[in-house]
Amino acid sequence: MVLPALACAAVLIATAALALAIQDVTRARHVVYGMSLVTSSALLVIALLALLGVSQTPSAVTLPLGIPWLGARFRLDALSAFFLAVVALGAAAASLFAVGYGRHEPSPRRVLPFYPAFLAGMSVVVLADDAFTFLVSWEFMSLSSWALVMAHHRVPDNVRAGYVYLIMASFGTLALLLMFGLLAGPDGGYAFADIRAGQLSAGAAAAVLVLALIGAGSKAGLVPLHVWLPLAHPAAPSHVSALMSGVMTKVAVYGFVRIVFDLLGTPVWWWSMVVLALGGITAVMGVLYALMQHDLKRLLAYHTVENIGIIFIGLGLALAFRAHGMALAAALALTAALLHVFNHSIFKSLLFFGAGAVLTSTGERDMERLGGLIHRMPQTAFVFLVGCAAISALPPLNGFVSEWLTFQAILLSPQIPSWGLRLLVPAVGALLALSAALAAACFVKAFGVTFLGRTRTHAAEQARETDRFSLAAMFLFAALCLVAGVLPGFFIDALAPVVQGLVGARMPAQSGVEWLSIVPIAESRSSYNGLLVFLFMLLSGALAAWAIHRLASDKLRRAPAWDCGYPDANPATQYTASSFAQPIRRVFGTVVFRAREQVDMPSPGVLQPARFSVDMRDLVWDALYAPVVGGVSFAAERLNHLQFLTIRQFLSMVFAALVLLLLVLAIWP
Amino acid sequence: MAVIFELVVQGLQMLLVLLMAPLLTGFVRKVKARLLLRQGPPLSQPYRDLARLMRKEVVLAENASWLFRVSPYLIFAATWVAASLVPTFGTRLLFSWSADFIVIIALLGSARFFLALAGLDVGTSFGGIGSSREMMIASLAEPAMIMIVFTVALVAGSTQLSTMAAFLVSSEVGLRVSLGLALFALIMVAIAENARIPVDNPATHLELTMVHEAMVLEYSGRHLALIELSASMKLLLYVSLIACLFVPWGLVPSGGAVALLAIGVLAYIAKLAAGGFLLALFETSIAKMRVFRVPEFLGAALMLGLLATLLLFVSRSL
Amino acid sequence: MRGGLSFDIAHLLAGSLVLVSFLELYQDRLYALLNMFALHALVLALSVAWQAHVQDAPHLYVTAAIALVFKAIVIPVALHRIIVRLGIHREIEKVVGVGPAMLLGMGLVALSMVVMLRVTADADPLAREDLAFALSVVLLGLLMMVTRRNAVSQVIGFMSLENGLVLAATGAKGMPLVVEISVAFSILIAFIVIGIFLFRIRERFDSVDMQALDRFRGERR
Amino acid sequence: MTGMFEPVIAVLGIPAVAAAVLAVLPGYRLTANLNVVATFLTFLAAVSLFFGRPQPSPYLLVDDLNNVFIVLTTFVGFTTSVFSASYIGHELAIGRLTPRVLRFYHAMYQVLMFAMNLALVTNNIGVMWVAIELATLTTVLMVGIYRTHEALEAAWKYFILGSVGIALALFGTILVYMAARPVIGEGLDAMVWTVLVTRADAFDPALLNVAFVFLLLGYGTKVGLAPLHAWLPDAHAEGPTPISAVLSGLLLNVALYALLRFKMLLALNPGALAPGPLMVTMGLISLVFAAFMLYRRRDIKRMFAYSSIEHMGIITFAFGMGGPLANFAGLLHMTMHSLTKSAIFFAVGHIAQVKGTQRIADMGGLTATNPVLGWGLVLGVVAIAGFPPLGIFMSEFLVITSTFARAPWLAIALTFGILVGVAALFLRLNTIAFGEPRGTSAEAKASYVPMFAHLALVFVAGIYLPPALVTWFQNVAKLLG
Repeated sequence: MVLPALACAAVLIATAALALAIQDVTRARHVVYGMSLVTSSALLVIALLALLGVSQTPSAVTLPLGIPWLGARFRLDALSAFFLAVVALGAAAASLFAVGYGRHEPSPRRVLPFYPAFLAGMSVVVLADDAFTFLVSWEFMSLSSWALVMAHHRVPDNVRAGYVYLIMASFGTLALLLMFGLLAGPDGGYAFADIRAGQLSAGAAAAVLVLALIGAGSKAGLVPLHVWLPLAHPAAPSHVSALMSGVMTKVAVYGFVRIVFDLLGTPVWWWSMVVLALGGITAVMGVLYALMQHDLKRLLAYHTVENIGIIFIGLGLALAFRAHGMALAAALALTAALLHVFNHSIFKSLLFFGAGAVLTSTGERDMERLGGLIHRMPQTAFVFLVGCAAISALPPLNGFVSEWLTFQAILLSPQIPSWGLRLLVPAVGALLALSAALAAACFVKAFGVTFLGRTRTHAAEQARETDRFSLAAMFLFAALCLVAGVLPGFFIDALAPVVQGLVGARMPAQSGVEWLSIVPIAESRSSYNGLLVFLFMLLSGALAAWAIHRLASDKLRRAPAWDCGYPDANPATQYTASSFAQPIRRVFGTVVFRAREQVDMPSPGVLQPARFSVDMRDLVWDALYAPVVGGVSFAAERLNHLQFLTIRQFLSMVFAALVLLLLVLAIWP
Repeated sequence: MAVIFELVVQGLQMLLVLLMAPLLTGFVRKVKARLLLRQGPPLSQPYRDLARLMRKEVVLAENASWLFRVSPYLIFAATWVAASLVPTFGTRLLFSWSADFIVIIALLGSARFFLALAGLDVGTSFGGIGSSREMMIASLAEPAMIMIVFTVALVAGSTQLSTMAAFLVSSEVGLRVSLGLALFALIMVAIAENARIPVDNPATHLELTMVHEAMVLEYSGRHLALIELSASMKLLLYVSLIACLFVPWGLVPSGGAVALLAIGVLAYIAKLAAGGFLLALFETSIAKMRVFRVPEFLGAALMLGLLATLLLFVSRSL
Repeated sequence: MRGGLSFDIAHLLAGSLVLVSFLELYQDRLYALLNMFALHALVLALSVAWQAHVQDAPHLYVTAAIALVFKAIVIPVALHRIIVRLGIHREIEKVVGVGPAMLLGMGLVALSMVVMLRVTADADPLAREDLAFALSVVLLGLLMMVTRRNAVSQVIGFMSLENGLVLAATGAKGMPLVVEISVAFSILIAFIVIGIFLFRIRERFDSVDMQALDRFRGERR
Repeated sequence: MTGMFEPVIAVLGIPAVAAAVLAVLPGYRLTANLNVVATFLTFLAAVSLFFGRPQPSPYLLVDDLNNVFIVLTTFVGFTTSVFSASYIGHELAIGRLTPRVLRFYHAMYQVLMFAMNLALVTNNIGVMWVAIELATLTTVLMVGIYRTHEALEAAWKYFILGSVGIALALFGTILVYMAARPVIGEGLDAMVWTVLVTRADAFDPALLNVAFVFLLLGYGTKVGLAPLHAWLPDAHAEGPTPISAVLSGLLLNVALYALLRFKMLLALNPGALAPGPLMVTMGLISLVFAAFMLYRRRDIKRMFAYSSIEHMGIITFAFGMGGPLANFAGLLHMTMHSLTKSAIFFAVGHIAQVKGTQRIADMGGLTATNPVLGWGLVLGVVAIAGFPPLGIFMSEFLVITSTFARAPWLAIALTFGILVGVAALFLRLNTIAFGEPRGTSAEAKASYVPMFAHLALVFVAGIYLPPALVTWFQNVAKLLG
């Protein structure tokens, strides 16, 4: 099973090479995206076969690559299969989208070679079975995505984004390097099998956890390691943004799960506290950042941060339950987290596709300059709306299911003996609920300001519906959002082997439950039936429509907007993104962002416009990153003087070194 | 037999909420008027309003999109489904297992989501005011609701409303601090969610103070009718929610006889009347607060809910 | 190995080499410094010759000769010429005053003694003491390069450092010819290259003062 | 003996002869090609050393350890000569070099090759010292070859610091002899590796310690370890680029090789102080120092010179840590660094010719104006920054992981230094390779073959190391202990 997957990765690499070879850009585009589409679909099939297939025994292979005396080891177990499926699905859709989207790419030469390489990197990460292969593919993934972020390098912001991204990426990788050094021990047992066999002291295990949080967390976008994400994801071409936000962050989650749940053995209870706290903070901070944005793609990127937080809350709960031997509850929490991984990869990719479509048809990413697109791009608007509803966790779509499961998991936590967790978990639950509600607000803003209302600029006037490939990709994912929402049972059952392998238990089989509803623990406790809810809503809506149109009037007249008597023709009087967020900014922003509003209103009779300005600070950057930057440049400035000494002074440095060493010898015992 | 019974109960319930909702609204108005020593409209007024609106033609703003026209039906559907899954006079609803407390909250959330979008659709400033404030209120009200769910669910050991109600009917609950806090929080949320004084004023059209009315400003005819109907269903939902969780007595247990059914219905109507009266009393005895006091109000609700949950996490007996 | 006398003479010469190094360190006029260096080379030549006699290793006489001819005569003369031709002003700009320099020198000698006396005694004492002296000469030469601003005096410092090496090499009994040749050879090259450089530098600069060179440090600020 | 026909003789002989010939031959094309041919033959001879090694004689020795270095040196020497052919052509065209100087240049190039090979294959510490000496002096002359103020100043600095280093190294060598003499007896044997190694345990430890201090500082100056590094950046920046490539790629290694030999000697002596900690300390200092120095650089060649210091620091660190993994990593890192850094300098040379300057500020958007050159540089920097799938990542992986289990804090310091360095490199790379094009850009008529050949090797090595090479390196690692 693993060999064909590797073959697909090899094909992708070959495609990258091909992209360099083919001169004619158009053909290159068709070849690259076509090949990527086919290959990733093949990967998807392989992954699904491995996940649902008859044989649950993982298949492994060792190639004579990498560390010579170790070889490059690959293994496809349930966990890898699930994440491989996520990667492949996202990749397939992105490739399909890009077949149309790529036509608008200003600098295809900088995208085409790296795109398949990026896909290959991501799919090999989840297959790697030794530290070296894992890190190589991990960093290869970062590197190729970096190249894609730098695709539009003439925009200074993108260059900066790429820079921050690369530094954070290598920072994370170095953390993982240290971590594997700890796991592998001095004589280098780098194979995951050896690591599993090995035993770690409590301190070492804790260090591993922290390093894993830094390494995987920085890639996934955990606050406060998230700073690169909202810069880099929007900078890339949209189909790549979709992959980075929807898929690459999931690969990072895979890394964390693989290390902490699989390699590290049984957890200690306080680990989960760290993970939970980080997850909660990340969720709320992410969505608050998002609310303050008016760049559509950046808003989406910040929402990725939020969802990563939700996923880590699930993982933290799973750790907590596992630490106390509550296998069933752990299974529930882990399932919730993994299901959310899948769901988020779907609707986040969908939303980025939509943003890409808007970007290509208007050339705008700034919501303040858009509006009214629902009239010009109705289909895009529709699928984007589905995505918004899904990510806002509205039933009967898929985003709700995973959040519901997470809540159910939280409700199991009072049985946990340790007090710290008992106090932390409800607080995290509150944070989760808060972030969900804020997410809804944020996406009302995103959709409302971008697609509804009146067009604000000429660019928005010119918008046209996007091409059919992009639409196909988007509709595919929109449909998936609905299917995963109304029939979650199948997906939960599909996750059973993964969860079984990690925490030694699984949720009750959902396929047995009548009416296709899902039951976390027992029906008496709680159950949810997306299908029925969906049908009811459909039914009652249709009923109402039928009744009204049949029994009452169905007459309709178009007229100017009423607007309480004083309509204003100027679109500028509409609510903008920032004005929409103003109430929430007043509530949370003053604390979280030190948001300061000031208004200078000219006194009556003075003919000059009133000014309103908001000033917000990113406290995370100010507190953590600015000092580091300052420190480094200070040290660099100081040391730089050593470049400008006279030869004599250099000689005296040599002389000093000599005397010093001789002194050492003199006092050597 | 039981299934038939439950089916009947379910069907009855769906009709009941649909029909009772305007009545409750009318009742509250009437009581308020009386408390203000006014005559007040007859109880049937809301029905008349709805009927009139239904018959009128829809006047649609020029740049209103398809979303604007679909939203009322979505809102209505979501609210109706939610309302018909809350035990009103009988615990044993046929489909109660298909959606638990959290789902009901989420359904109301989706209704709000589309209402807010509709508010933005025409692109007027008032619509914007309405939806942005609505979402701000919701962003605090929803977590508060979730905290309340946690509290009750931890006591009852389930998030199924009917199971909760059944459990709370049973005697072994006793008086609990946490439940008290939850009740208080729930009432605050209910007031906010239904755009009642002091959070919002359903009767006003004083632009700068209104939230819900500002969102529906552009609606007319049947659309407006649907939205008004869903609004009053929402009010009914919250009242019956409070009723079934905190005054569950008289609820018909599963497999009850027809006689019990009658009792249940009567009890329910009594509860509604009491709830409506109290609401009216409260509204007449308090002034509307500024919009930016609302977060503090709801923040308090959230804190109460969190406190209740924490108490339960600390000790199951509180 | 022979009796005390030879030992003492070797000692005396090596010691006086250190002394002359101190004298070099003391000078503040270029010409005087040149003379001192000549003396330094002379003493070196003597001690090497004595070593040759003691170890009856004739090839060491060659080294002595090299030292005498090149270092004691040719180089001082050449440098004298250069100074005249380039009109380098005569006094030596010091970084550290004479007094402190002397103290530092003392410290260095002490250090080299300590380091060398840690060597176990079974290595023959002659070699040991010789090494101690050689090390001090080396260190003093280095000290001179570090504390003098003037290029000529730095070159001289460098060469007295090499003298220290030669002293050590000849002290090492029966060390193959390889080393002497390489030493001489290196000094030769060193001198030639220095010459070339001084020449080129005259083309480019007006003086060989390091400060002038430093104006053309790699990256200007 | 049949030594006359030994390949090792060829390794020394060919450059010597070539030097003599090139010193007299006029004409650019002829001499350049001759230069290439000679270095290629030398390389072949070096490769043939795999198959037939001479018995260790008092003067010549070929074992696994120096075989690595010889092959590497001759190979990079060869590719650099290919690069130099096209580079020098341009320099002649724009008149920075005259034909007379060119003769001198080619002769010196061969002399340098000869000196380095000699230093590597000799079995005698005295001869090794002489050879490194010779290499230094030749490079001094070549650094000064442009005769600009900066070039002369750089050469002068290099010369002064270099000769002090030489002197210290000689003193150390003498001390080693002194230490060996009582045990081995007077005469040649006391300077012969193969003999020294067998008896090292009996040497006087105190004497060995002093010796190692001097050798560390002496040869360390050549390796470019901070704080002895001062000559290195200027020498790289002001000399002709091929020489920068050879300096970074080879000469530093040769000096390091000498250091390693003496380290082995010390390691064999129980009483002597452990050389490891000293090397680790100096390595770390160099790494961190150079990493910070990278930030304020405005001259592209000087910047990469500092990155050479950084990597020499890492290599010294690895060898200082010792143990099979770290030593293996050190060797690998050294090889990869030589290839990568010379490739980078090839790219930089062409860039400087295209842009007509070495100031980073005057370059920009290179990937847009000269894609091949620009992406070549990007690839090189990515490689030197230690990103997979390129070779340096593997060595850094091995160094860090193997260190962290033994000495966590050292590993953390190491990673810190590396990170700081990476950040600096990419900060500059962004200005050079990306953004709006800046500065002039003439067309580059250069041979990209050497650059991409090196990068291809590095790439392959990052993914796949042939077993033969691995076992060979592992033997060497064992040898180093």
